[in-house]
Amino acid sequence: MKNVTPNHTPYLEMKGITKRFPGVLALDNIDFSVELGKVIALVGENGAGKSTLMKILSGILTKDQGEILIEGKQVEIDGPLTARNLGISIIYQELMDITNMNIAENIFIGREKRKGLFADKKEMHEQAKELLTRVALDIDPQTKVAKLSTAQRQMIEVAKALSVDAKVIIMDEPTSSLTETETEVLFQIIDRLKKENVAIVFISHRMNEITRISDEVAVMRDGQMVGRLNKDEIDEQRIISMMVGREINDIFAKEEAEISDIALEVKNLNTDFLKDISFHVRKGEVLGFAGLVGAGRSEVMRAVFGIDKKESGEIFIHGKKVEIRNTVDALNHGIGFVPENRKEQGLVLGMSVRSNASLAALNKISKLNFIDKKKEVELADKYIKDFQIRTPSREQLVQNLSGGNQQKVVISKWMATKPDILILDEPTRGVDVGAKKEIHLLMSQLAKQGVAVIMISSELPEVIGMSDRIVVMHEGRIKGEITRDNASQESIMRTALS
Amino acid sequence: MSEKTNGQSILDITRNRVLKSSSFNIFLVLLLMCIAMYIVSEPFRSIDNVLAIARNFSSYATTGVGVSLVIISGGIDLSLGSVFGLAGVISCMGMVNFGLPVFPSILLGLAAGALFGLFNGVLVVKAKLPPFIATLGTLSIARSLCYILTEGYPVTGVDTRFLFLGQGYIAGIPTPIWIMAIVAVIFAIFLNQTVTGRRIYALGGNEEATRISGISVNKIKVLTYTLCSLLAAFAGIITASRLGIGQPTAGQGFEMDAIAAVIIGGASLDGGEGTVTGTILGAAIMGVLRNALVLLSIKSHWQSLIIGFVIIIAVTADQLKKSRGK
Amino acid sequence: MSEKTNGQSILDITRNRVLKSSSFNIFLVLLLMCIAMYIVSEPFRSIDNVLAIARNFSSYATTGVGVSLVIISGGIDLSLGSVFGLAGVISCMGMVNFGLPVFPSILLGLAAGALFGLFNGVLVVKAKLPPFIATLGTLSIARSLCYILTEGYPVTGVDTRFLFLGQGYIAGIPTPIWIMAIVAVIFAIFLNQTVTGRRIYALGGNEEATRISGISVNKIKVLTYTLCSLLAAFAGIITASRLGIGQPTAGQGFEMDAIAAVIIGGASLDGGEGTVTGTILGAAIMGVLRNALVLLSIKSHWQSLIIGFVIIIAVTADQLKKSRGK
Amino acid sequence: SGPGTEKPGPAEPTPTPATEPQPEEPSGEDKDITIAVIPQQLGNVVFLPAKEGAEDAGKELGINVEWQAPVRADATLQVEIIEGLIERKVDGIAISCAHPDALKDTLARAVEAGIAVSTFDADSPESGRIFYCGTENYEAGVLCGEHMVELFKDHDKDVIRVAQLEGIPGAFDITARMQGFADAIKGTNIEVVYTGPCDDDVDKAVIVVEDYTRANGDEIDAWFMAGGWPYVVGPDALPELRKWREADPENRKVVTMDVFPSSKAHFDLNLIDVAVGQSFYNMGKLSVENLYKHITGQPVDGEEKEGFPGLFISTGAQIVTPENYQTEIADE
Ligand SMILES: Nc1ncnc2c1ncn2[C@@H]1O[C@H](COP(=O)(O)OP(=O)(O)OP(=O)(O)O)[C@@H](O)[C@H]1O
Ligand SMILES: Nc1ncnc2c1ncn2[C@@H]1O[C@H](COP(=O)(O)OP(=O)(O)OP(=O)(O)O)[C@@H](O)[C@H]1O
Ligand SMILES: [Mg+2]
Ligand SMILES: [Mg+2]
Repeated sequence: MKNVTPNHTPYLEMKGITKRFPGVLALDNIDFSVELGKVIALVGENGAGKSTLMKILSGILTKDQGEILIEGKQVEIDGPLTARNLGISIIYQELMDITNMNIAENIFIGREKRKGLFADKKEMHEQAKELLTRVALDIDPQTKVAKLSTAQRQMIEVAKALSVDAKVIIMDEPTSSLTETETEVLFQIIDRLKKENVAIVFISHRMNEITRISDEVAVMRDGQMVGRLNKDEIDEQRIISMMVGREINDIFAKEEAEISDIALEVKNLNTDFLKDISFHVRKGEVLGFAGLVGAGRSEVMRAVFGIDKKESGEIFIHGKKVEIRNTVDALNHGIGFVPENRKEQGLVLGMSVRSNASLAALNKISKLNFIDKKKEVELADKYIKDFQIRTPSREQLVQNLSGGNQQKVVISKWMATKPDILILDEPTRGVDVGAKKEIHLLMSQLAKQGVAVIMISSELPEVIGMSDRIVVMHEGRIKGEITRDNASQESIMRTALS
Repeated sequence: MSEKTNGQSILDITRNRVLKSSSFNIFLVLLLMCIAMYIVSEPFRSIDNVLAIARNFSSYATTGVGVSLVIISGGIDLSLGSVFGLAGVISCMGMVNFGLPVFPSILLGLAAGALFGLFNGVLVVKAKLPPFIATLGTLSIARSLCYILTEGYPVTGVDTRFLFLGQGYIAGIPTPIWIMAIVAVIFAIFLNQTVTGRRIYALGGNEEATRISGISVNKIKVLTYTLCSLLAAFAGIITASRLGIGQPTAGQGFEMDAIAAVIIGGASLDGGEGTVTGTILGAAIMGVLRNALVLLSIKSHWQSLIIGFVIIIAVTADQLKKSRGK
Repeated sequence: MSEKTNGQSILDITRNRVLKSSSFNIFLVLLLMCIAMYIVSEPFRSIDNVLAIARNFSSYATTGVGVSLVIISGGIDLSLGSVFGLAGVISCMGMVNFGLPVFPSILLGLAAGALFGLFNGVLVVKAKLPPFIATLGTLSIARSLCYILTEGYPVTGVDTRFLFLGQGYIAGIPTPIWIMAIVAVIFAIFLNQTVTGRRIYALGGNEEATRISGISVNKIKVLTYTLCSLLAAFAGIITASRLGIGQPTAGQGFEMDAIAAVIIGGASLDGGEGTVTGTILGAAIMGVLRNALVLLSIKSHWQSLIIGFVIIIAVTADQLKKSRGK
Repeated sequence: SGPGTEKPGPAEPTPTPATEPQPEEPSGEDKDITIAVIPQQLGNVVFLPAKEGAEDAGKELGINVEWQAPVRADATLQVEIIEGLIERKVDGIAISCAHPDALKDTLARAVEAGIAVSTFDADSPESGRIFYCGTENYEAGVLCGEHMVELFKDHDKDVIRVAQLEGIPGAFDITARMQGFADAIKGTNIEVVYTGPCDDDVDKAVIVVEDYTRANGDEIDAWFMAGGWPYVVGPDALPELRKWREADPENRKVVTMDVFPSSKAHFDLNLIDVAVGQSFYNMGKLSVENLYKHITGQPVDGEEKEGFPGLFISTGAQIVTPENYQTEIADE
């Protein structure tokens, strides 16, 4: 394999790409290339520049320097339309769907099937249906996207990418909000695409996925390309050390903590989707929630945290029955909640890292309603340091941070409230291995300090690696509970589908 | 789910569509108002009165359809009241001052309107002004032009054939109502069935996503502002024809009524939502309400109070129904 | 990189802060206008004229500060013109009809304003009405109350001590200017230094994320509407005092001017953006402009045209600078 | 001098003309004199003849006449304009006041600053202005009421029901007219049964009049238009009102304020019984002429009235009826 590359022109080549944002050199003279019929994984820490590179390729951002060649010929990509006409299709890291429109319309937006001036709704409906089958979604294409769960929306994005006759498909962390099952579906799709001689750029922070499907791995660090591994060189530890410049072992940094009294107990919770949910979590315990897409795990936590209405059900905190009517009650009862969708639910994108980090804990750093700016700055700096948030300053607007760094800001926000019970919905979504380990470490430490931790994760190894106990959900119900000793991918799947 | 659809009878589908349609609640509100008026006021029942109501609200409705486009796309247009006035003035001046025949005069008024819309659009997409400010600016400018062109005097002495547009009847129904109906049908089809129409919704729903789909967001924006001003101009010309004069002050404050009709009709100022049907119903509610105030001889001091409450109650009812539906 | 900041001199930081401050561009626009007027118009230069301008725009500015709160939080308030009028009427009636002393009468007017704000807030958070509709409703209702309470007649014969608020001077500077300044300082501190102020920005930036941060979004909304109406009422009372009468028609169309000032000052109707300084500057621009039109003997018919263009150019300049900064 | 004021009109401002324009140019051509005329609102058609009158007078006298109209009918906007004029030290201001009390203090300041101030159409008696030129709105309303009584004096119906059209509710001038009307019909069998507001908008006026007439035409005997909005348009635009009137011209009467050129067409069809016009042209013309006289030190034409501060220049009321309209209304 190795000897093929040098003396033949790759299908698509990026040479000397440089991109600067105010205060950040996001890409520094990057060379990158893709081959038809192969999957190349692009890896790197949060903020390394992966998305930026791909956005340049897909015409969303313009490069400052460098050139792009297709089959050796230079091309000018000046917009998304040009990129698409050149056969480049992209699934963005952040959901780019239009929630007030239906699935079929989302899939074909910008490339509508037409009959003259008119939209050929029937044709689009038919084709959308086919595409949905390909991504294993059994939903009416007429459904509004707003009604779908995050994972379903992500799969719609996949379907959208497939609907283009693309030569190159870029997937920027497509699996971050998918559970194993859909990830499996996606991999099958990728295999098929490979056979159809499509080139695929695959970005992910999940090492097992990378080792599984990539033919090559390109590693970025701090805006530079630090190396490229061929199929036979791909090895988890090797990739990680190239990414972060050091070894990282034992990502699931689970430590033993003393598990004591029940901190939070939920009894017979019902909503219009959830049926009879009961569970508890103890101080010092990490309780995992596993389930397939749309199992309703997020909904449980939203109801507990007072975001969604409960039809019935009781909540006990430290043995006392409490009413949580809204998020203020939840916060006052010492609950913290890292939501699953950072852009929509986690962050005020137009505000600085500092303001976001302190938002939930303002009461703690204020006197007579006046914010103690010094304390606020200390708070922000502490988390920027602790979580190694890559930002030019604490005053940077979070909308300018890379996805993973944004996630770290959300977690900072909740750490700052010093919660007794911390709910984390997909806490490591889009977070690089280094930071992931930090977050896991943090969970362990919190548990040790007596915090009750609830973690929803769609990454089964993470659930298994981190939880003391795992609640398995399916279609709005709790299907069972698995102890740490019995936890395995098979046991979880079995429980879910029982 | 879509398989199920095939099994259902056409009747079921229609019923479902109507019930689920976002305009249904607001239709109920209108119906309720009409029933109440039917019971308490005898003059309300006459066909003449119904036609008069429809003719009166047709100018809000016609303009409202244009505003819907802008609002659905996530913008707003405050200039339309002035454009409404300006178009009326210019059309009349076409006949009176420039000696043009009726039809070219109407075209002249429409062109002036479209030009203003284009200007709004360009300010929004090129100068990147917030639509509120851009159209507030043109609101002032267009109104000033009305005064400058006419020196403040109403333009009188128009060709009597021009009056057909506002005062005429076709098959016993006033022309403005026909025009409103035609505009409504055309734009309902435009919004729902054409590619451009759907893109307007997409733009209002998520501008960023729409842009990166390779759609020229700017073109769509310019189009919506142009169409909005065009329809406002059309309504202004019809009103000028109805009154038989081109008034430089016509349409002052009109924008608020037209926007209100659109929002009562279920559109959201955040964009992405709204229908032509809703807008027409919203305008109709305002029309029936105004008529009711006159028919019931409500004291003028109390009229605004009632208008305020009815607006609030109508939209609250709509909201409650909607949120229950969710 | 955050370490670098520590190395910079205080001077650098301050300079940077001023230059980067979102209000700086709009300040430049104002400055330019003033310089131009200073050169061409002799009467513009008198202290009296400057004070008159400031007193005239102080009512827009004072109200504008309130509207900023609402707009930053992502809402809008159209009712403020009516609340402005109603508060003036009620304060005057307090003295004239109910025989209250001056201070309680002022409180009465303020209370009426606050109550309307509360009502707006409740309509928005409880009935879940779009702010545009809720406040359009209360716009009508408050205006109607003005007419009903006064039977349409201005309220005259107020206590002469009341006139101090609008006509008095403190240290040679008109009272309304002092009030504007105090309101501005208080609310600038409120928005920038307090927890609640920060939450208002957060709410406007992302309502969902703010709610999930354990913040009572509803309380903040109600608060912003209440404060907005309170300040509009205050401005209305000051204006009543300046004119010495409570006019039931006062403040008609006032909302658009106040909102325009806020948006010229750099706030965005999408929420999350805006400053008190910007609002004051925005109001000042409008004030200087209106004064300039009179001083330069601009023909009435042309005035709106010039206002429209200046608004557009001012904000365009601001936008261009901003986007170049990015 | 007028009783009841500390600052008698003619006495105070004399120093100004003495110090400024008078020494150089005793009378006649004086390009340096500027008189600003301020109506209540830019968009109100009734003020257009006043503008013409003022400008004609300006041309004849060879002085500058400046029309400064606020965009909305709002006392604060008028105040702002006057303040600017004070800074400019214009020589004269003629204003139709949005409200007498609201403008009192600002006008007084203008007087203090040596500006010759007069009012027209709507007065502010306590402002220290030199004279008021026009027909009181209240008086005009009384005239309308008296004509209404006259029109129905031979009718034997128990109650005569009148519908009334107003502008922006609470607007001072219109309210005064309606009050005058109400006072004039007090004690008769005439009764106002309805008042519809049109917000000074011609379109709304037409809609209100038409809707009400269609619905309740049989219930009413007369219309009183407190402002002439409906007669800005042609008769064709008011089919219901026309039908109503033509069905029984003997027993259905219309009295309206304001006379416009466009009113003629309505008289042609015998649709109006009495139109009371306030000669705005004369108001504009006489205001400017007399301000000029005052500024140049000549005596102002005008009468003193008991209890009326300053001088009163009557422009009279123009009473237009089907008998005299041919001569009273100039062709358009
Ligand atoms: N619009 C922007 N303005 C300023 N800085 C930006 C902007 N977009 C990206 N950056 C910066 O560029 C760098 C690269 O970001 P990029 O999103 O490409 O990272 P990434 O490798 O995709 O990270 P992740 O794994 O977290 O998604 C980061 O430091 C980020 O903060
Ligand atoms: N088959 C389905 N079709 C449509 N909607 C579904 C389906 N299954 C679940 N949902 C919706 O998904 C939501 C539950 O998703 P939730 O986010 O709570 O699940 P989750 O277990 O957290 O999974 P995810 O990984 O998608 O976040 C509910 O609102 C439900 O209406
Ligand atoms: Mg990325
Ligand atoms: Mg979830």
